[in-house]
Amino acid sequence: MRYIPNTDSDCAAMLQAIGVRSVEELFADIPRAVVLKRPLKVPPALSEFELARHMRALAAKNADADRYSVFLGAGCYNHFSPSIINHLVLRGEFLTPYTPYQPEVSQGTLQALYEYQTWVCLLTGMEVSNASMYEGASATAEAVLMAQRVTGRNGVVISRAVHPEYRTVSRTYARQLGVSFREVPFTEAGVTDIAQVRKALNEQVACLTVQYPNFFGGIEDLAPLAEAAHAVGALFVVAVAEPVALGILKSPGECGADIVIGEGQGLGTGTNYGGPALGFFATREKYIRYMPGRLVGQTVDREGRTGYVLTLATREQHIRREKATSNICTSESLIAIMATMYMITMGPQGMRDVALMNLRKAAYAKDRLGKIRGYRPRFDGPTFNEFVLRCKKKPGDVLKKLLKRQIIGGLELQRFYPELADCLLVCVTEQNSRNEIDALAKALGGA
Amino acid sequence: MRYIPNTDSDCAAMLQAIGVRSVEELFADIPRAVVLKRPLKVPPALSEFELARHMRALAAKNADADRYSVFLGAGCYNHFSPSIINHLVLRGEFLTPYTPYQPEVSQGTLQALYEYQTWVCLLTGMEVSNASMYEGASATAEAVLMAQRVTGRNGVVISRAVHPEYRTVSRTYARQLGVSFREVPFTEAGVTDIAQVRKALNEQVACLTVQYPNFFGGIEDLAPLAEAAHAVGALFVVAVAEPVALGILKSPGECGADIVIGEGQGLGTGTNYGGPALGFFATREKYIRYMPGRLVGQTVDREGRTGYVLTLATREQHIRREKATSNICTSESLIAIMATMYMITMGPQGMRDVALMNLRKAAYAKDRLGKIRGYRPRFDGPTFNEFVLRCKKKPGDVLKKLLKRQIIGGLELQRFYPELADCLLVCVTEQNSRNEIDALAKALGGA
Amino acid sequence: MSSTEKTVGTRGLAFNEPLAFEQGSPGRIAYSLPASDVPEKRAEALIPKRLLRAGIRGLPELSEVDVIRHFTRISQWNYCVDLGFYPLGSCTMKYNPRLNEDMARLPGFAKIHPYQPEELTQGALQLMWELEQYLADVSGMDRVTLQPSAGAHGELTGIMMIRAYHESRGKPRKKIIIPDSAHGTNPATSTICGYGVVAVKEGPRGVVEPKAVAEVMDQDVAAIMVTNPNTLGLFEDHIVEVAKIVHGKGGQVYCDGANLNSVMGISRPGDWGVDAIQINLHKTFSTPHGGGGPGAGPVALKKHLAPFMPVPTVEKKGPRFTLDFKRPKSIGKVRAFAASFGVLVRAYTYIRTMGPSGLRRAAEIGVLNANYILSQLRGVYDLPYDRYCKHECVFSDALQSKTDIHTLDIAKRLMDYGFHPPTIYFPLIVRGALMIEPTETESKENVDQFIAAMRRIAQEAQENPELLRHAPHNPKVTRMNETKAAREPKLRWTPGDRHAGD
Amino acid sequence: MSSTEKTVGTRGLAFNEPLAFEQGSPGRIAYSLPASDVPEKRAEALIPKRLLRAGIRGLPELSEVDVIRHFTRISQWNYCVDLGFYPLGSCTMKYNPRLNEDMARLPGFAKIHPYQPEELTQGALQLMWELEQYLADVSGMDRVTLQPSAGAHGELTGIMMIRAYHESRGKPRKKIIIPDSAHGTNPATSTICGYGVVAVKEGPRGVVEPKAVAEVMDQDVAAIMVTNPNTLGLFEDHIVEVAKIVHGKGGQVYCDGANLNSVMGISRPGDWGVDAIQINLHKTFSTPHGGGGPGAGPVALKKHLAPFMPVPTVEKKGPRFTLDFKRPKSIGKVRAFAASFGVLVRAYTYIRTMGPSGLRRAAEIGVLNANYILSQLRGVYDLPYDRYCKHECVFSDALQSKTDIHTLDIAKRLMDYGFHPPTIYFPLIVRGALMIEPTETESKENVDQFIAAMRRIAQEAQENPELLRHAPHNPKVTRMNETKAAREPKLRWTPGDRHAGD
Ligand SMILES: Cc1ncc(COP(=O)(O)O)c(C=O)c1O
Ligand SMILES: Cc1ncc(COP(=O)(O)O)c(C=O)c1O
Repeated sequence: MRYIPNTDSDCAAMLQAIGVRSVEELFADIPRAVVLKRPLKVPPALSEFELARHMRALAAKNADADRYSVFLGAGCYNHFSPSIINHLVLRGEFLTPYTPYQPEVSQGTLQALYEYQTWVCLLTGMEVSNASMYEGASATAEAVLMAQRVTGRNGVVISRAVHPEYRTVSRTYARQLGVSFREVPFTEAGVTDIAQVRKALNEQVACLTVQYPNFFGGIEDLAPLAEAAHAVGALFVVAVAEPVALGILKSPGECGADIVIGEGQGLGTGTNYGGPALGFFATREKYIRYMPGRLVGQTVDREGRTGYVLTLATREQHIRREKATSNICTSESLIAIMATMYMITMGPQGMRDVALMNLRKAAYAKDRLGKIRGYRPRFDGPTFNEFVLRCKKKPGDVLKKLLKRQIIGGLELQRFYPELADCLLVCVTEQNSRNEIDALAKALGGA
Repeated sequence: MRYIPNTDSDCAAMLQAIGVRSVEELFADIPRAVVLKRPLKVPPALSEFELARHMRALAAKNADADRYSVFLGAGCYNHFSPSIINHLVLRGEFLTPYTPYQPEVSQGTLQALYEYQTWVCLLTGMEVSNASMYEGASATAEAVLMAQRVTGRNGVVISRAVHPEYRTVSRTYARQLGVSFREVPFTEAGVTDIAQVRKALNEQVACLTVQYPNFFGGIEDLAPLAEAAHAVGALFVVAVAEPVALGILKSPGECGADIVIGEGQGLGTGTNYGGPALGFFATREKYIRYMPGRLVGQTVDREGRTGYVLTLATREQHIRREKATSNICTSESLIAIMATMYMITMGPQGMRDVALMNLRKAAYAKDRLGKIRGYRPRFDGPTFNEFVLRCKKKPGDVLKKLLKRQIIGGLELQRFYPELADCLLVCVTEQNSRNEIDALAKALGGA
Repeated sequence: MSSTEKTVGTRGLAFNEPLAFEQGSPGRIAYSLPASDVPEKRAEALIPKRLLRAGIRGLPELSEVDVIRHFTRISQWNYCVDLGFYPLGSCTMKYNPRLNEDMARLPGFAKIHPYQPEELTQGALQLMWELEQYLADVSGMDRVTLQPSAGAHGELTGIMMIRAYHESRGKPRKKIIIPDSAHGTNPATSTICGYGVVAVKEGPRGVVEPKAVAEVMDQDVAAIMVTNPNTLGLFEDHIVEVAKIVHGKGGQVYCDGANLNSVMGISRPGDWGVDAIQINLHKTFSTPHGGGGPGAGPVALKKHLAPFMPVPTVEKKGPRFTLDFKRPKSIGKVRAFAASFGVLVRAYTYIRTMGPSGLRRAAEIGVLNANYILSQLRGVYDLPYDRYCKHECVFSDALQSKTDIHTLDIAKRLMDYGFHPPTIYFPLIVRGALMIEPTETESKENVDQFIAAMRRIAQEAQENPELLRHAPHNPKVTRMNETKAAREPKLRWTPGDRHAGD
Repeated sequence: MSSTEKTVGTRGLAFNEPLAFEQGSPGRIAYSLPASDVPEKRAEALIPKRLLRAGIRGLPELSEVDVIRHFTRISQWNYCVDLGFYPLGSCTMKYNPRLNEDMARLPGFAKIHPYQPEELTQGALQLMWELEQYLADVSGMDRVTLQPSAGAHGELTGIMMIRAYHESRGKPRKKIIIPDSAHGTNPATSTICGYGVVAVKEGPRGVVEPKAVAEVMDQDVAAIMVTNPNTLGLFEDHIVEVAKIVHGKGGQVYCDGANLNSVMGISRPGDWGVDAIQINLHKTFSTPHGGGGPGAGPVALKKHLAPFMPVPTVEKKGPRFTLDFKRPKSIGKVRAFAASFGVLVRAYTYIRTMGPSGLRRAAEIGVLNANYILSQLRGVYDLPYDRYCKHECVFSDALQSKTDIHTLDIAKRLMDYGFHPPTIYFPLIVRGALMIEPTETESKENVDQFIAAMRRIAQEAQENPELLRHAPHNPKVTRMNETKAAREPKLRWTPGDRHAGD
């Protein structure tokens, strides 16, 4: 077995040194009754190239974006990842260390995560960021729990234009802590209904949560929402599932957000059937001690050289145990580092360019598709790289027909919004060429 | 341009420091008449992902071994390369240094090449190896030139069972130095005709060159050939185009070879349409100073620590100029390092196993195909992983029919041997499953 | 450091590298994008101006080679499994096979979207379904949810399901029993799930005694969270009895499966009476830790908990695989989409590489290596629980603290010798703990080198304690001022910061 | 080294690592192969026993993680472009784009066989055909053979073709004129091609004077081999006249194109009167050097030399690409198969990434960087030819040798500062040469850091020469005993060697 170096004679020498005759003796403390008497029911070992062949065959059963035109977003975005990211992240020095508990021999990871925290702040307009969370939905849930800790209140007002899975996960996390949720509807512009928000807000509310851009691609006007939340002493929580949008959209921090969380898989990592992903979590300095997750801080060594350490661990489970701000331990360092590579590769100009390109392509598509008989945009507000398309025909049937042309045309909204059962959510990124969009339009015209 | 960091303002600052107003001034020494007045005729720049798409489309026009069953060898072997090799060789520390002229900061490359020289000796049974040559054919040519230097003679006797391209390249290299070639035929066993060899040898002959296993996959009996060469004072040169065979075959060194050269692309690098490849070159200690190419030697630093340097450079062009043993400079270090990774990954057991597997699969195929009506092995001697198959039908037509089943069935020998115009050279490696062989057999039966 | 001369650790050329934010030049670029193939409308034409920003101020402007160098240089400041022995206890720093990385990058796995129709993701679903079967058999359980993103996330999911189970039977109950050798995630998880924590002490043999559990077990206790093998590296040999006691009062047994690697193929939590267990794929199943994730923490369950699994589950209907969202008793979801799929691909690849006997052998050799270290350092370092261990052995600095040398000094000195330190000061019940987990992917020679270094350090502690107090000497930086870091938190670069390199 | 503290170079943890051959344990494995699916005949049943060996004695037996660690550790002992500035003159150590590596690894390029039928390699042939067009235009020539595997191999091929050309016109002639600033490969190539070498000296401006050429040019001279821009970094501004003189006597002009990078898009060898030139793709076109290859050295030709190109050439017939072997005047072949194809894929990718203006800008900025260094070190180091340079500038140690500090000391000291040394002691015509080629992929900041280091070293040469004589101090090893290496050559490990680490 190529992953297990010790040979029989190595083992024999070790057994002798230990003073036992067999490895079994080392397991003598396991009660006989619970010793497994048969081999595991796992297929026999495959050699490297048999296995690679098997995996290629398995992978070929999935329709990948190299072979299909994909217009799916909805919280998982198919952005281009520059080649260097994959090369750099495959360096064993990034791939194979543990969480940087020993700073002297972990400065690479630590500096990269410090850089990560920095750009998250710059992007979101916030003051502090942790070193990553699992992904966007659970980060949203953690934001709710943090708001509860900060305010001591149990109510949550959340927009129905927040990703349905983010809402589900928030409920799943929060219900055992007595948090109650109130959902507010969206308008015909495809954004959160601020009048309804105002009605829902009161002095029992810990936070108001919206998504930016929202699940329909709509661009919420954050400032008045922030004002409304702050008016009742609630925190304003903004979820960003598509951070590429922040290349051109005003930062949530500038609009009054108290906590910004989101999802960073689109920044260099790819879709990967939804994971691994990257939860980010940023807030204002005054709330640092309420934050979940790891924090990297800058300091100096005994000789005065700048360096980085994990810090403020007194918030965390391994120090505070049941009083910790969260139970999170392993998070998504490597994905955070990949996203850092992405952000540094793109720079301010690249982030602006890619955001603009998404905006323009989606606008082109919205315009093009909306002119086809039997299709029109469902909402009339501004959108980023996604929009809702109402179909005369059954959306499910439309999608099936598109599949025949190797086009995955979007998401049936019926799955999450019965009232939008006649709608598709269509996403267009910089990876969708105009030809693809035109092919989609043509296919829809014929479908 | 992402590969060129200096911005216009960087350039302006530098121009000012230099004291010129424009970059053009730095080119003022180029006579006006020969300054190019138009842009280069090269297509406009493509962004990374447009280019990747273009390249994928271009690559898709080639039939690769993931999609086709390939039974081609003939000097370029489709062996499996363990995943770790690609990962390790992509480390910038191996990929992006120059030839290790500065040993203090090149110990990684130097130690790896010292290890390379070591396994080449162990594999071939020789005493010294250089640090690599371009590829097998030119290494064969360099062996001829070296034999000429050692013996002061101008005749070369070479077997017709040596790879036709190795023979062509040897002639191309050697003709301007007055070397004359005599080719000796092969027998019905598919090996060099030793009686003819003996006739061809005389005191004007610098070397006898054979291939092992030979171009037909046949396994030459080296010892008597060595004896014959030595009897007239000629060097015995053995070319090894398929070093995997040396996992089970007696080493040429043990059989009396004076120079062993060959091709190492099969050891971890892959086929790559024939290149980059890896020429290896090994000989006896007494001939070191006649050897072409770089040599790495072990030594110590000023503090007594073991380390490695390029050594015996007085043979080389950069010191000896027109009196050098060769003009070679850049060779194939990285491919040599990949092959070293391969050899160390395989170890003695792996090399034996993979060699046996090639032997057995090819034997199975030879047996299976030889029983099909209209096909039989052309020669009756033992073979390694290749064999010559005589076809009743026109080999070209047979191959064309196989292509329809995604099978590339072998090489038409007519291309190199008019007398074998009814033959195919078929290669079977560990990458060809029995199913593939059976499918080939079935297709031949029907073809 | 002349004394480390013939060991693995030494010094060599390293590169200073400031923060990326402190580098670059306006207008420099490292990215490329195609020219626009659609009308180049101004952003203001599509989005109200008040919602737009000028740009992301502060992001650096570098070229591609600058980015490559930045990350290549800083990467070299890291210790990692690919460079050497990493005996971090409880973290199972085994070798992370490169093949797994290749497989996870196949376009058919990497470039697929979670909302693609099921008929276009049959390969992904099949992989998940098969992985569930494998993990169920390894753990001896009935079902497995693949959704959680790490060990602690699995704990959370498991305890939520237990809570839902109790709720379905009337009330959620109030408390969870946790032995005090437990990892911090266990009590933290309990709190998030709305439970109080009842601590039980391990007995003198380092394991939980049935009596102690019986004393605190009552109808208010929802579950016990027991780590087995535990964080002392010991097998909880009363686990079957403990489970009976807990079950007897209607409680559930949750096992923290972080250490499953040492019993895999030998004994199964399901057979011990465990109702739910998370499996850290980034430990037992070789997926890389990546400096702190991604991981995955599937939870294996007994049948009675299955109705509460998060949605979707993967089901097989004839030859077809589907996602099942219609599970009325489900707790809901603990993350968006199905799972940390890329991590699952790696773990699947690992299992198919190892096969049944390989998995078992991994457990055996890991345990053998740990016991070998235990036997060779016994007497050199204090061994609070001197029994055969499982995946790890736990020493303390009791012998060295006599000369005022502490676990931290020993840990830092190991770096000079070219080793990563063990887990230190955990578990909390051992004062000055040194928790050493070698894993099965280390050869006897590596383990011997580590043992030799540990012995020399023990000697140095006596002969030259200053050397240890000032360790490490070989890495690029030495001990960090952690107090300053916590007192004056500097958690990000801000435009205007001085160059950190100065 | 306190004096290098605020520079790029410093020290950090490094790992000792013996030879692979000194490691391992019998029976340990790092490979895997499938179980045999064909009859497992014994080798003796298929091959006479006397032709068989027992095994390859001496190969080490390691596990996969051992192999990973071995190569990861030793790799860290290397300096490389990915880590820093590598101003090795004439070697053009520009950034090697990672995208090129990805493209070369596409299965449709990497997993194809050279003898596949043409209809199954149309993509490969198209790539080669297009690359030939690009290189022909960059060089201003008519045809290009892609076959040679490196620069020197290209020289060989070029001179062989020139010889064949002369032979076709009667006789091969006898001599080749070579300026004495030429690279060693030029005279060595001439010898292998059966030519004697006639040296010409550069004039006082560092370039070949027409007069000098006219003096030696006669009917016995087959060609001149001229490097332009030359190894002093200077443009041979009499090249047109020189070419006329040579052509006047029936000779050919061969250009060593190793430095083509600095005139690409600006001026073309074909327009200078050059008949043949090799193009080092691993220099000008960014393919990685890999510690000494693989490279590729296509040779671009004027029409009259085309009949002599090695076979096969790539031709386009309508929409189809074919290999042409039927070239009766061909010199034959200089390697098996068509070319170092994988290198061609990388160069092609680079050209398509750069486009016409990118290629030109690469030349311009490389030249700008070189002249900037020249201007900033003028006076600090001796500058034998003080003119605007092209890709590189050449200094000497004349100023420093007064305090007995030599080029070698300066070179080694640069390592401490985190830089690779320049090419040293070449070209031979400059005593103690320091040949500095920055390339276009270095930013002004990097170049400034290098200049600062060079200035400090000049200062150290005066103030603390011992520091330089004992340099380098930061790398894992210091100066090597090269005499011992040459006097007692130890060129391989043999079973029985002591461990090198001892
Ligand atoms: C015993 C134990 N439980 C739980 C965890 C938490 O696992 P994770 O970091 O994957 O969340 C760990 C990780 O260190 C552990 O060692
Ligand atoms: C001027 C010059 N000519 C020729 C060569 C030889 O090129 P290669 O190493 O590719 O064979 C070099 C390489 O250093 C060179 O600098």
